Amino acid sequence: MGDIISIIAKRLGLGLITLLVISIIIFFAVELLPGDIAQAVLGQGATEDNLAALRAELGLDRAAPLRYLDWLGSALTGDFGNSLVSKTPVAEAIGTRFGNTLFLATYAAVIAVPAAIFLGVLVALFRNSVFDRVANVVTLTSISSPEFFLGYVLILFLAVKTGLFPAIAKIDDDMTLFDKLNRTFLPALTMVLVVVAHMMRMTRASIINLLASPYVEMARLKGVPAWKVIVKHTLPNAWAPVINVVALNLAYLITGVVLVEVVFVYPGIGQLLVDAVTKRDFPVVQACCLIFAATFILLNLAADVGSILTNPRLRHPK
Amino acid sequence: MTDRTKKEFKELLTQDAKSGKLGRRDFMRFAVAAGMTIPLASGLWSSEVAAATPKKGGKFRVGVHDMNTSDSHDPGTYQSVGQIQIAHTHRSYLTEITPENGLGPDMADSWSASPDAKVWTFELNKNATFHNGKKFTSADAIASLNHHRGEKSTSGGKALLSSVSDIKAKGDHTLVIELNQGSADLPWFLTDYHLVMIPAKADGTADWESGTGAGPYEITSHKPGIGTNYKRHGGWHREGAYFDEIEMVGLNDPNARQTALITGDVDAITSVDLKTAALLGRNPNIVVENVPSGSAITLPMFCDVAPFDNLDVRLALKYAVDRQDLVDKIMFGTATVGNDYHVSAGMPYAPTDIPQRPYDPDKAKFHLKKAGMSNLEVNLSAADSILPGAVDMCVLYSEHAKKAGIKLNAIREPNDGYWSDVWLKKPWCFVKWGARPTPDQMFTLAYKDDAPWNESHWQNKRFNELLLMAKAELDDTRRAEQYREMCVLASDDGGTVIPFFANFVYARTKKVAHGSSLAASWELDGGRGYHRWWFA
Amino acid sequence: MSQDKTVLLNIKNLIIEGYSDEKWVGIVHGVDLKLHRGEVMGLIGESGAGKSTIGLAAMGFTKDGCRIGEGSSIEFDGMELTTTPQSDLQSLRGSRIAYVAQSAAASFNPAHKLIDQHTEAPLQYRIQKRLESQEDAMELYEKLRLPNPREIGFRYPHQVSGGQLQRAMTAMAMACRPDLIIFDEPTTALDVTTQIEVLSAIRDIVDQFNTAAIYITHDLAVVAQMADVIKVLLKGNEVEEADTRTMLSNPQDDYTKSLWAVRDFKRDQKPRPTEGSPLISVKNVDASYGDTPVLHDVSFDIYEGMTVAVVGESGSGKSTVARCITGLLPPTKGECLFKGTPLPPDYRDRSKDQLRQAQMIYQMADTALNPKVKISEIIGRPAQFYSGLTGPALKNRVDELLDLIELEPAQYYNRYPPELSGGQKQRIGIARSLAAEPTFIICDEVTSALDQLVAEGILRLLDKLQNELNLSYMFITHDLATVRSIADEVVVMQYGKVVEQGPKDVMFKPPHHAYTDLLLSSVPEMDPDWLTTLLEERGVDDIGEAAKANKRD
Amino acid sequence: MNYFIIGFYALVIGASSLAAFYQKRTAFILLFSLTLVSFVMGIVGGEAMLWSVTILAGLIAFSAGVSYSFREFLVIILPNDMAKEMRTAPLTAGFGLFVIFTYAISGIFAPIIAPYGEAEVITSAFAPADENMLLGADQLGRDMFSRIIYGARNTVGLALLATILAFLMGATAGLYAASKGGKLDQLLGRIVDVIMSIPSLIFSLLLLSIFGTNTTTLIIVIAIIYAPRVYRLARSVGGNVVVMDYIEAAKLRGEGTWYLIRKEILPNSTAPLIAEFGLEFCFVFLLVAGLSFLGLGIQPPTADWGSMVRENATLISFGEITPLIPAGAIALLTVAVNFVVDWMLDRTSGLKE
Repeated sequence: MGDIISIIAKRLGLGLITLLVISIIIFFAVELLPGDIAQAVLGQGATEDNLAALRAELGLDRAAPLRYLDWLGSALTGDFGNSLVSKTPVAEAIGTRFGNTLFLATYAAVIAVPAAIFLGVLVALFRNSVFDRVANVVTLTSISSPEFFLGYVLILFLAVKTGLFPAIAKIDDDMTLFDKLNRTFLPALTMVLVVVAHMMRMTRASIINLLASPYVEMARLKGVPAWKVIVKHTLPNAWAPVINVVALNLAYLITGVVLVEVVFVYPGIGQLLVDAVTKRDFPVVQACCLIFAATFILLNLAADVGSILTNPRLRHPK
Repeated sequence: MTDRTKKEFKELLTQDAKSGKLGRRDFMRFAVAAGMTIPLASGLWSSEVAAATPKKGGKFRVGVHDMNTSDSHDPGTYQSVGQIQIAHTHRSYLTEITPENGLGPDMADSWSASPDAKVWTFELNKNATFHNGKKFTSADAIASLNHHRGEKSTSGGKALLSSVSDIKAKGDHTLVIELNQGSADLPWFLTDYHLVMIPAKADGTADWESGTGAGPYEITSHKPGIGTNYKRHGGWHREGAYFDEIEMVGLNDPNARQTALITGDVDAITSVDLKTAALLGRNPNIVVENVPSGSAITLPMFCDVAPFDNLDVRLALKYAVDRQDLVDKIMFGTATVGNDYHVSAGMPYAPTDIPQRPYDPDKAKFHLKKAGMSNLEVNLSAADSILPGAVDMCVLYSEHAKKAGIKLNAIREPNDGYWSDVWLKKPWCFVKWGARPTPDQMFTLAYKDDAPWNESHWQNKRFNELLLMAKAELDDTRRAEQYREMCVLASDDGGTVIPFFANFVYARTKKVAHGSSLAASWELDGGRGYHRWWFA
Repeated sequence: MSQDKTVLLNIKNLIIEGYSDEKWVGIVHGVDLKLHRGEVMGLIGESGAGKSTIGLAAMGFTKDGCRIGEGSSIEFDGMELTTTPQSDLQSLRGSRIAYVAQSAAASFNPAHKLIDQHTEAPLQYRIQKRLESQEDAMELYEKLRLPNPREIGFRYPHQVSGGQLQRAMTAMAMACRPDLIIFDEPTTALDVTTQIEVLSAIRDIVDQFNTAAIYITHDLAVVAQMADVIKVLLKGNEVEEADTRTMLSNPQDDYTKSLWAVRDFKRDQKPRPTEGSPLISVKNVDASYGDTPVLHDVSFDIYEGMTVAVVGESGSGKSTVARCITGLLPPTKGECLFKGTPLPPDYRDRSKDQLRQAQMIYQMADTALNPKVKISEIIGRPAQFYSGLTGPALKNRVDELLDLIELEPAQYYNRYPPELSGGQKQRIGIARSLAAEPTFIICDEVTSALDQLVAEGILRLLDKLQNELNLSYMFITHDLATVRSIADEVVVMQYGKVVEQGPKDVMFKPPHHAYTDLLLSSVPEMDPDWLTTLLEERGVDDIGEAAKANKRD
Repeated sequence: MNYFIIGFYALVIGASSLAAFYQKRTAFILLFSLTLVSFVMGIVGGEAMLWSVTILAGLIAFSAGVSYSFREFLVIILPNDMAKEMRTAPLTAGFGLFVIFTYAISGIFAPIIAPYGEAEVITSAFAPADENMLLGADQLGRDMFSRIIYGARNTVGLALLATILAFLMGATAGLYAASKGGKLDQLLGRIVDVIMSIPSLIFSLLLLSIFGTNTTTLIIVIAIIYAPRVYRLARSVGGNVVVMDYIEAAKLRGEGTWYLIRKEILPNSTAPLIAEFGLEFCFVFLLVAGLSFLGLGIQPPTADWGSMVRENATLISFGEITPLIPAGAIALLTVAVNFVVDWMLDRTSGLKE
């Protein structure tokens, strides 16, 4: 176990460096964007006069590296600054929205992960049958449809035509959990459709990959029934790649859902980030990107730890 | 027309008018066209249609587009449609544009000007209060207007008040505005969405942070980019504000707005996707409002940059566009053809007798030949964020221009940063202007030789002389003539192609009712549907 | 013997076909097999003889892509397996017919404890309750002389050594007390000293429960110890069948005789040249993988034209020495000399000529040849790389090399490695190293993956080449038979140290170092009584000791 | 009950009985479940539902037929050894090849096949299909069919180029890192971590806003975003190959890194890389579509399936199928590509055993 802890510590250290590098990249990317925040805020109504005034007010007249160092200094003390546009603290702007994003991601993940693994096992069991082929075509189709399109189709059938679920996934803090789940069902389902296929295919592939191993043949020769061969003898050894794909998809559920948010008007963090980029609101862009990157890094780390924990060789050293 | 069909037509008309599909003006026109006498029609209007009197109550839910997470309550930063809708709901202005597109009182009861139109006196409404109970006084008005003035102001409304030299209080409820240059249009200017009235702080600055206003509704919760909730302001100084509560939901995706309206999640939406407006209108529970506006699409060419410095090239390009086709295809008929001068039919002093420039490829060819540029190739920049279909419009324009032998390349610019990198930078680009109440304001902003936003770099001496003369002219007839001449100049010499004026296309469910006409200044009855409309 | 007992398994005219190149190709062509209760039959043959396929067919099982042909009959205890539905066949497996695979390490599921895998079949067939079954497992472990029989079952496969795993697998096969066990080369992957323990354990338990068994192997000496009856197979056909002693003493068929004769190849031992420095000299080399030391103070010399065999069991460090010489693993201490000059420790620092002088031939020809490159290019590349040959000159050189290794140039020039047999691949590997025109070749277990006849051919070829080209060989091997036939000098290694070294004739004569003795005595001999005698000599308890000595973890 | 319904059930039941009689297990299960499903469908949805079942079954049968004949066609025209491969290909692969072939033809010969120009406005907006326009008109009155054809050229071309570029960069770097190891490997790994940690949509949004949206930048930006994924795969596949003895042999021979990658590692890493290519190809499509959703895509009036879906997406709420056509075109191609990839994978992994 000591090994795992030292691995985690090392990876977290690397993660911090990665975050630092990302913050530099994001800062200068935002700097490089044509136009600046003053122009973005004032838009068509900008004149040389009020542009200069706003720039002075926001401190944009100082050199970029200095501004970055300022930001970094306060970020290290836990203060991510104020939004340049709304002047409210970044943490405030992001807090509830990130909570919402996490809620939706969890919702989708709770449905998608078990479903994907179950289906993956099923198609591995009935490999090369009609069922497998159909699942293959369906999942490929769902992978290859743009997610906003999937969203629109779901809205058409489940909201407009039948009225089963609300089309607008606007949630409030004072809603009950059931209300929230009902309201966010369609965006969650869209995301489920987007991620299930990938995870399911990976589960199937890793299982089938192991079917040629001698211990699987041994299990068959012991008279173990086909489903048990898959569930008991193959799946436990197939976890590592599956966990990695699951982690990748979980990261996607959190970081890649801008389009779903737009389609279902869900108050998540993705929309905030796109708005912030448009307005060149650097502190918000930076904070969002770092949250996303940290999510990605942590999930990857979790996946690696998961692979270690599911590997008996590493879990039970000699 | 037989009597029977007449009768049916009358019923049909009344039906439409009652449901709000027809305004009073249209009703009268159709009625007279159907053979009714004017008094009869007028009587019918008041007896049948106007009888639908407003009722109080209910929660009005509106899906609004262009709501951003960065939207703040600072009136200096007002820019997005969402902000403008919010501003008109929780704040008030000194003057307003009436549903009939006239000028009306809001927080100012009445106003008068000195003969040179340099000194204006406004009598403020004595009953007006802010949401926190504070009485509205001239000090508040001064603080509110000064918020946009001065060296350090970052306000988008700064230019509007650039000619104001001083604002003084004469007692608690009288406001005196002095201009360094006569302007007959000042009361119109004051309807501009930036110029909201906000309470003054002790130090004389405006307290915009609290979100307190003197508007018909008071904010109960505000989540930028997500939505805002309101309750009725009990001490509002005017008639109206029929709804008990208002909920504005940010619905930026056109499909989401439409779906929300169909499924009944909201009662009204802004900006219907034009492609599907007709399909949406087929829904028996939904009314699509199609209101002509003063919002113009302009395609300004830099008159000092080749090839646009050649008048014949400009004219060729003006003849090479089939405006009606653009209106039909891009706006799905929800627009009014433009004639290359920036005064819409709904504006005061709009000229009516200037002949419409036709789509005439031969004439365009003739002008090109004259200019010696038979193989003209030009780039036209656009982005869909300016107007959905903007890029398509340029593509269509290029198809039209092809017939005149012009190679017009439609360039899709990034949505992001369009105003800072394309507008006023690229020699020919796509621009959308919000409605301005008077020709003077529009011309001063974007056509005056030294205006910072003179987007076509157009320098016409006569035009600028006329502009100055008309500004302080208090005699309407003379003013109208001056504006007519300016329009002709803009059309025949100017660098701006104005293919059409966009209509406001928004929708409501049949549960919502409104008066006989709708203001053309902003969506949802000039942004004032919240207090003008009611649940039937 | 045991002719009076009832017939348990009766296979008649067994035909098995595999699908390849769009048609069904025969693998086994009508083999008959009759096995009585309690009888052990040895199936022997080279790779491709179909012995494993027949073993699996006895369970009514064929590998994916294979099928049992028309007209075959497999009758197990009165039940015709070819027409039995799959579900019934399945319930036969594990309960009445059990299987012991070649590699226990790969055939135990790494994710489950040994005992959970053991109890799987009894629980599946509801023969025993979990605790009962576990108790039974422990008893079997004890019978099979596994250390700590009450605890070892609760370990995961990777925590247990290879020999122990093989015994645990035998225990697992016994779990339901089957009537028949198929042993598919159960000791092939083991070191000789471990092999003895496993063999004796298997023999005892089969005797004890009077279980019938089919014992599949390519090793005659092993089968001689285990089987009552031996059947010899060649390319899917039966060659002959007889009881063990008859078969050993009096083989009928020429093929069988040739199998028996294999071990005859022996060449004369060359003496060390009296003058000149050694070609390669390993001096006081220490080496380690990361922080784990592997070699301790290893020294030996290889003279021109001579063959030095480095012998040891797995983990003795013999391959690591080769890595030090080639520069893949720079030694932590000591150095390697070539004709008296020190070689740079890292191969990246060596000159092209230094690299050219020392070549290597690998054990697994499969991984040693790039499957996606043509033979002509595999052989041609070193010639092109070192000698700069191109065009027709290159082609001539490749032809010459193919001639040298006794393959027809025109036929092999444009083929790819996967299309060749194991022996042919190994020859290509030899040709590749010859293409560099080296003086010294490291042969890393070059024959251990090959059938005996093929291996013999390779050894003869290497010997011929040595004589023609005056090459020096370093032979890394665990197989003492190979050492006997080809080596001039022997270096015995254990735990990363050189235990003993000297000329071959000296080394193979007593007195030996204790470890050398253990190694030598553990090599199975063709005598059916060899195992019994050896065990008596050592005493059963000594086997446990030997097991401990071998277990390094 | 009318003749159609009677005929329908008679046909399915008869066919299943025949299959059962001739002991065709799979065929029987398929037909019999179709029978059962049709009963349920018939009860729930009435005759209309049965028609759709018939049409669907007909479509599947038709595509199976097309795939079969296309495969046989390929067997005939291809040289001997390739024909041998083809004959063993499953029908799905035949279908995939057929679709790819069709797309390639329509992409290459778009100007000849398409009845109208891709930007040519010929009628009013959303005009319904008629004998001149197979699929009706789009929002500007351009021929939908012509735009789909041109879209094959533009979208597939762009996605293909971007994917190829991503693979060139990612695979080269990955295999290089695998063969070199050490510090460089670590450094590249870190860089890849950084790029992958930034959400792709946001990253492309930033990059495209900075460098502008023309086709070249679009391709480069997409390639940069997808290269890290390819890198990871190539690195791990390469990692498995470099431990092989033949790599050791080549290293000991003194071969340079470039030779190792090109001659020894790459040929043995192609199978998983090709499989990844199929999937990445889909993802590139989706990213392009997502980007045009945010207003950064291919320049108009160039027809591009992603933008076409986007432009017409709102119509779907009214049950119009216009946006389904380009979306279907995307889905069909990705499914086809993956069918072929699956087949290739089966084939290469089969060879190994």
